[in-house]
Amino acid sequence: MNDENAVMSTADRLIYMANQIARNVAVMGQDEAAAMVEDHIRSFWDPMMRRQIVALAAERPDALSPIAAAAVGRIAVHCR
Amino acid sequence: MTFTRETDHGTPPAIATGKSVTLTIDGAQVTMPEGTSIMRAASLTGCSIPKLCATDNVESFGSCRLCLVEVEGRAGYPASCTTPVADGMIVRTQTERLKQLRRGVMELYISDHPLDCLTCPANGDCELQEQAGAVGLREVRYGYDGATNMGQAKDQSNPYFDFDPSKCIVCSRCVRACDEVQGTFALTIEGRGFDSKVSPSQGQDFLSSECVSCGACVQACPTATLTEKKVVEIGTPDRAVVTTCAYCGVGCTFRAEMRGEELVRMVPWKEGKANRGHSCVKGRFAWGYAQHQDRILKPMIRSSVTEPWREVSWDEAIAYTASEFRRIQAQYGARSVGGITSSRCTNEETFLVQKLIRQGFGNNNVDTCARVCHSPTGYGLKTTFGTSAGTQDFDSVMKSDVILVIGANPTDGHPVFGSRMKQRLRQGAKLIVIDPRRIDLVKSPHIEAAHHLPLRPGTNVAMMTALAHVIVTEKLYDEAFIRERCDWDEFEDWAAFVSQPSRSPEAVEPLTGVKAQDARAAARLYATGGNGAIYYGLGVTEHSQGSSTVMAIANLAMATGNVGREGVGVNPLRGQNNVQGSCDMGSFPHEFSGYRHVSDDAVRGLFERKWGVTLDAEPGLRIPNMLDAATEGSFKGLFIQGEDILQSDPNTHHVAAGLAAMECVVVQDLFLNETANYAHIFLPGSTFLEKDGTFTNAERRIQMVRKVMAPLNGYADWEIVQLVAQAVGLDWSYTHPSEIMDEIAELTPTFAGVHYARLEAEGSLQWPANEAAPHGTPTMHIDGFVRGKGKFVVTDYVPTDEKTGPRFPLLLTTGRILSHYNVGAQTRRTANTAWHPEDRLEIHPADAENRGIKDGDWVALRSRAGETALRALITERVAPGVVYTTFHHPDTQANVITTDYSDWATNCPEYKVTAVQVALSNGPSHWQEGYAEHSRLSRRIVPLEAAE
Amino acid sequence: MKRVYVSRDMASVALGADEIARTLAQAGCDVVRTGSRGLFSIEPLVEVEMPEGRIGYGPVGAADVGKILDGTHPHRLGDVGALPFFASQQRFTFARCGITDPLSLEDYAAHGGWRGLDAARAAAPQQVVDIVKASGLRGRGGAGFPTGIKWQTVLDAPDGPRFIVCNADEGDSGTFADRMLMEGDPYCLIEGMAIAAHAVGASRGYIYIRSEYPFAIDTMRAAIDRAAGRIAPFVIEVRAGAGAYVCGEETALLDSIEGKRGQVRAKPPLPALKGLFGKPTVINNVLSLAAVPFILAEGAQAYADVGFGRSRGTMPVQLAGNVKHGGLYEVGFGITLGELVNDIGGGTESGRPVRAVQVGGPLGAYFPPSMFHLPFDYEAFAQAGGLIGHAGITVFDDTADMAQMARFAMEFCAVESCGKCTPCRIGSTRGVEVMDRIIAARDAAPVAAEGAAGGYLGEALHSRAPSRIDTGIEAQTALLRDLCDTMKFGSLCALGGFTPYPVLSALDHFPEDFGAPAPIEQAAE
Amino acid sequence: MHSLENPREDATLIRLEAADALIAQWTRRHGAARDQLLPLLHMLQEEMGFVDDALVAPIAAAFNLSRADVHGVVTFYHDFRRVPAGRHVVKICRAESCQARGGAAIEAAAAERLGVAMGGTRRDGQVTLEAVYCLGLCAVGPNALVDGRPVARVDVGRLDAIAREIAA
Repeated sequence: MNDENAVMSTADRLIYMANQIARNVAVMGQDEAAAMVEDHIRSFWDPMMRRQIVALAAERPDALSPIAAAAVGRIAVHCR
Repeated sequence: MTFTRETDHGTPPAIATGKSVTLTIDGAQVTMPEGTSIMRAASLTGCSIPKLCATDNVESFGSCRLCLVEVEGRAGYPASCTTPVADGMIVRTQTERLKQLRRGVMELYISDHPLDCLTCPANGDCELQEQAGAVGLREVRYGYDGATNMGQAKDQSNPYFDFDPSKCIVCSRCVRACDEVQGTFALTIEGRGFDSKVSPSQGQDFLSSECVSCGACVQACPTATLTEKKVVEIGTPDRAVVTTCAYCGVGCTFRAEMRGEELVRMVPWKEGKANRGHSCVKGRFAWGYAQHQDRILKPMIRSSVTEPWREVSWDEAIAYTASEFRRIQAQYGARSVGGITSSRCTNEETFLVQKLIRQGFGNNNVDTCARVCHSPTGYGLKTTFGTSAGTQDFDSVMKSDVILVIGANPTDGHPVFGSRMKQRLRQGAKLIVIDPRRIDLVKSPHIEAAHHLPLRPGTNVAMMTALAHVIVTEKLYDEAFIRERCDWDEFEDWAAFVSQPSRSPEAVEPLTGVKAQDARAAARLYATGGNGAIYYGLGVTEHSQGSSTVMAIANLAMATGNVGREGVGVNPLRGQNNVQGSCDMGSFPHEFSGYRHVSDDAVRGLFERKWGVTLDAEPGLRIPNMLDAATEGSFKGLFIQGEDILQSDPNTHHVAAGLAAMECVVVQDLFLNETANYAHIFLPGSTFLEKDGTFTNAERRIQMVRKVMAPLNGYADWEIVQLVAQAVGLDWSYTHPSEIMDEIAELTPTFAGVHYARLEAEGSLQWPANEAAPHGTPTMHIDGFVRGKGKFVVTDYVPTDEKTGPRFPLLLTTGRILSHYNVGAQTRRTANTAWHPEDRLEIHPADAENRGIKDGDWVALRSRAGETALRALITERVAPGVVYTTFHHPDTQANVITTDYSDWATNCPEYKVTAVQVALSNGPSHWQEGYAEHSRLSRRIVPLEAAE
Repeated sequence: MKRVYVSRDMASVALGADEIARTLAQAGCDVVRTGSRGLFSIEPLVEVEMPEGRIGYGPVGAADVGKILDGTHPHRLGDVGALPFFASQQRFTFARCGITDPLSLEDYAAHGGWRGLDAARAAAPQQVVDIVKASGLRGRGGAGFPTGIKWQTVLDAPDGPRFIVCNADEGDSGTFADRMLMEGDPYCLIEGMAIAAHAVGASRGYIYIRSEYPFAIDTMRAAIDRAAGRIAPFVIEVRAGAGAYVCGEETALLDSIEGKRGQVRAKPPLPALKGLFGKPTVINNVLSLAAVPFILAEGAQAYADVGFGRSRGTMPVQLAGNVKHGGLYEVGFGITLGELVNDIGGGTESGRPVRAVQVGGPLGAYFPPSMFHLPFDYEAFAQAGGLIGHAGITVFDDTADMAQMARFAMEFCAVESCGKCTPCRIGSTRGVEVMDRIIAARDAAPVAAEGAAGGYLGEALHSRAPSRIDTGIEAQTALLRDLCDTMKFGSLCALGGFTPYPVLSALDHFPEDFGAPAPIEQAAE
Repeated sequence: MHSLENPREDATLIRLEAADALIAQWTRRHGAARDQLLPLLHMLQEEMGFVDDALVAPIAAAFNLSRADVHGVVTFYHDFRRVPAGRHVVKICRAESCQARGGAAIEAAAAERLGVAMGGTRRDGQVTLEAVYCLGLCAVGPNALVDGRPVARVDVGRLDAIAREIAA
């Protein structure tokens, strides 16, 4: 979010959400945290959001933090 | 149902000692708990002793002297209200001598009382009148020319009740109710002797006194001195129906006292286990919105939000709703529609809405307003304890020794429980308040927090971890409890984490702004002060780390062994009347009723068999994601029951954009709320007075809501949902909400024992209520945590991205005020506006001075998200650098300011932290004026006749 | 330099003692200010120290100083202690009062002070309580409850803080013993409280003194400062009242100390179990506590040897009102009312016949001389429809209008009612009104009482309508008796409960003042 | 729910500030437990002459009591004045022992000599005449308290002297 545009785009929001979850569980260490983020996204995100984040991870490889990226990577495997 | 007053035993029950004594009252042998008054003992055995100053919700006082009795072997005539029973005592309550004395006293009373019984509003409902008859008073020999307290002016300042001092008998019941029950101490007796007078504050009128208008005094008054204006206007009631309040999560039960079809007054029900006969200004008085002229009673539709509304028949509205949703699903796919359940509606109604979405629309796109309040509670407590709910009942607080309140303001937000807590504090329990604001509990008459930790908004996790640091490093934890009840390895991991020097109070002091020594003292007190209970509210959950804070709280309770018995626990103070229930009923997009994940095949199978459809195994969209999807173009239809997301959800621009992008928004509500400005179909809702059902309060207590009058709009809300369901082709055929509850019980193990017959018999039930707990569960996790071992979760402090800077140097936090509820849709339509006619911005004198702001000035409040304007209130309640406001008035639109940052785990919005700037302004902002115009246009209605 | 003694007692000062003391000091005397000896007909009194002892002169004025100092003043009394008024007393409690410098610790010790406390502290608390029990000491505030039993209750209360509270809210007209003791021998009270504190394990005490006693407040505060070390770790604090007679009632007094409206609490709980700040509390009158040092120093028996029936020890009787030799007279129980009024007091000051005496303050009964045979004893007075109270005797001569005195009793109750209970709150005001009707009817030409109109429904409904009221003497007297019955048995505390004593005793003994025929015969003698 | 928001005169404001300082000083020395309320009220009356209604709010705040609570206490005790007294205060005892010695006549004479009814303050503010119920000088009445100084055996001559003193 920047000062001029108060509303995040959906893509930005999904990336923000994934990274935010990752930041909050990062203290568990990379592997456990990635598993935790994966589990969280599976449990609480609707399928379309999951597909979008997988697509976003591919489009904008630097947007996701390493933990988030790892988690999304694992989701991608199951996402057809 | 005929009208009878609740039995008044005169004095409260004795404090249980386990011992009992046997005595003789009027020849009958009775056994009573030790410490019971003779008056109460007599009343319990069916023998009524005259009384005026005694009533059983305040301590005995012994002033009226009507209740004198004879006790064999004792000189004189002891007052039965102040004399406890004793073994072998022989009491006579009705002798000629006693009659003579009582008549003598009554003659004195009546010698200073008007003789206008026939025209008095309390005629027939007056204890003085009743007792005068009971003692056989036939004449008053003192004359009419003596000194008198009659002829004093009436005080009609309070919008709900009148004070007529001429009728006062100075029994002090009002004063004592204000002190003992409500804990406000707004009343006193002024002067002494014959000149003694009841005085609000310093002989002022009620409205300008310290009175908070809870009405306890009115309820306590035995005469017409304090009388509801409605009683004056309508007359005394002729029947009563017990029902449950539709305001906050305390869940007060009331006797709705009716005269014919008119509601005369709401009298808190003494048997009510949540409120124990008390209430607040909202529940007791602010129900006028139910008959307010703004209420919409006819269904309306329109094809575009720029058009005026067109009133239509119910048939047309329902058919149109069904056809629109079917059309959208056909055009955009099954997942293009969803619904929002209401935390103000009944369990049964909520259950039906989510059933409509899951069964009828075939997806899981259902969410509820708990998303924006206590979703982190659900997540955090489920993760740590295994149940998404508070651990205690409200009575538990009376056994607490240390009460820790964090991010809650019970005296404003949960006033009846706040009064309960104050009672316990006055008994000597210690209080710790963790809150950026100096809330009333920090210091108010007879209450003073042992520690107030005025932390900077957004630093809850750091604060709670610092407390844990002290408890762990000073070895104040309860090792035996942890070893027995929790996973020790997880505890060790957690202990190692919180013990890091960087987590200490000293290390986080620059961050939290809380002095390390205060934090240490508070931690020691909580850990070592006896039964420690934590109560928290939205100040915990509405943060980007809301879930972490909930888990940090749970960690603290487990570490100190403060879970699993009375007097302790982790207690979320739920905002709305049925927010607990709406969550229980499966309102979240990822779970069915009873908090079971939609991906669980066994659970889903159960529902599929019952409902005869295949259900979606994937979680649905949360509210903000629905709005996102709408802006993206994939989400097109939303059914909203009893919520006003435009006003209550964060970042109004975002909500408005999402709603505007949809093709069909259905709003089912009492009023044309703000969200309805973006709606295409309006289905008029019914009030809690007009339907049967149940609400579940913050203590998991399921209570009956009973219909006291026919729905003005024609249908109860559950019937409307059923009509829509039938129109979309579902075979629903409920004839009464009890059948819906039967279905809930069948499908939900924690509700297995909940049926209307059981609720009628028990009065209420706290879930889990099933075979294992046939009478419900007041205290949870007694023999072990629901999830097995209690789970310590490492909660790292991740600061919010919402940061102050040169452009936005202040932190805005938001909250509630006593006289208003939520977005004010109900309370703004009552006389409660007398106390809080507008939202104000609280600002510290230093910050105000820097900006040249004086008390009452219009100020512009700007954040990255938007700008609004309101008037300033200069106060030291807020710390420098922090500003505060409420969001009860749509004109203010505080949520124009709030951002769409949210809790990492649940997306609960970060209402409590917004970086803002405040500057003098001339009046409402451009946006506010534009919105007002939009609202006006959007609320145009073409009546049914004209439309045809 | 000549040593002279002049009382600093408030009564002495009111009579001009300060001026005399100033003049004596200007004349080069070493002026020692003492308490009052207790006989006000000889005050202002100056005692001059002579080789043969203290020689008193009184009453004297500042102009008399020269003649006093040269020994030629006609009001030379010689050894004051030898005057019959003093010689016939048994001064256990007031032994030092009037003799010593009230604030001199040396004086106090030299005159037997602290022996009681030392004896108490050498004994176990239970032993001290037992000694007080054995002495037969009963509460001197009026109720006469055995002091030792009260202490035992507090001693036996569960562990925790406890308090000693001294009731020095001496509001009864005709009484001034508390004031005199506090002004004249404050250490005696302090010692008594310290003994009580040792007996029940209290560490803090309060003396609640009415604000009408500024001298007593100042003297006690000064004395407490000086004696702090002697009684440590026990601590005493003075609290001043604020103009409320009802605070002499022990529970109202506790509420007043706690900073509340001085309203009477319902009992139970007893203050001994739940008193000040809800803690076990010994609450005793000044005279009860001040009697204790003697009992501990001289032994229970020495105290119990004196007295009458169940009333043991001495009582500092106060002779007041229209009496020739007014003052304080400490004597064993059992002396008759007549001896006190006529023999000790010397009859009225006006020289007219005694018409009535009120014993025990504004709540005490009026007795006619026909009852002067009554022995001063709790039980005897109770039986005669009166009370000893705080042992004040107010003498009235034959000009007294007893109906007006009955009216005043109601008026006083109305002025001082705390307003909590109905019989007192409304009854006292109605009592004044009824008395006004009786007096008006009495003073009017005697007419037959108006009958009630009766018969009309309206009047039945409005029984308070003036025409319905029977304002005749008989009806109003009957109403007065009914009202007194309601107040006596219905009131929460003694203020409303005992106000009927002066009213009914006046009515019973002096019916002629109430418009009724005089009693047929003056009984006795 | 509302606080008193009457615009205050400057003089009142100055008095309030003085009172705030006195209250703060008192609570620093004696604490703010409720049992210090009567001593504080005595001190304020001593220092300021009366307990202004406007002082109730700061007192209540200092003791953590409601204003109602403090108001109830102030109005219960007859000692506490809510309005200023005259420059001199004469109290005449009305109790029985003084009545037995001719007190009623003295009460009437005092009212006449001082030019003010019992319980009132003279129009010129020079003197307040009040009843008192017993000063404990019961053998030497009728008694009076003149600006705190006890005077016994009050007769018409003494009343004249008192009247002269007050006029001075």
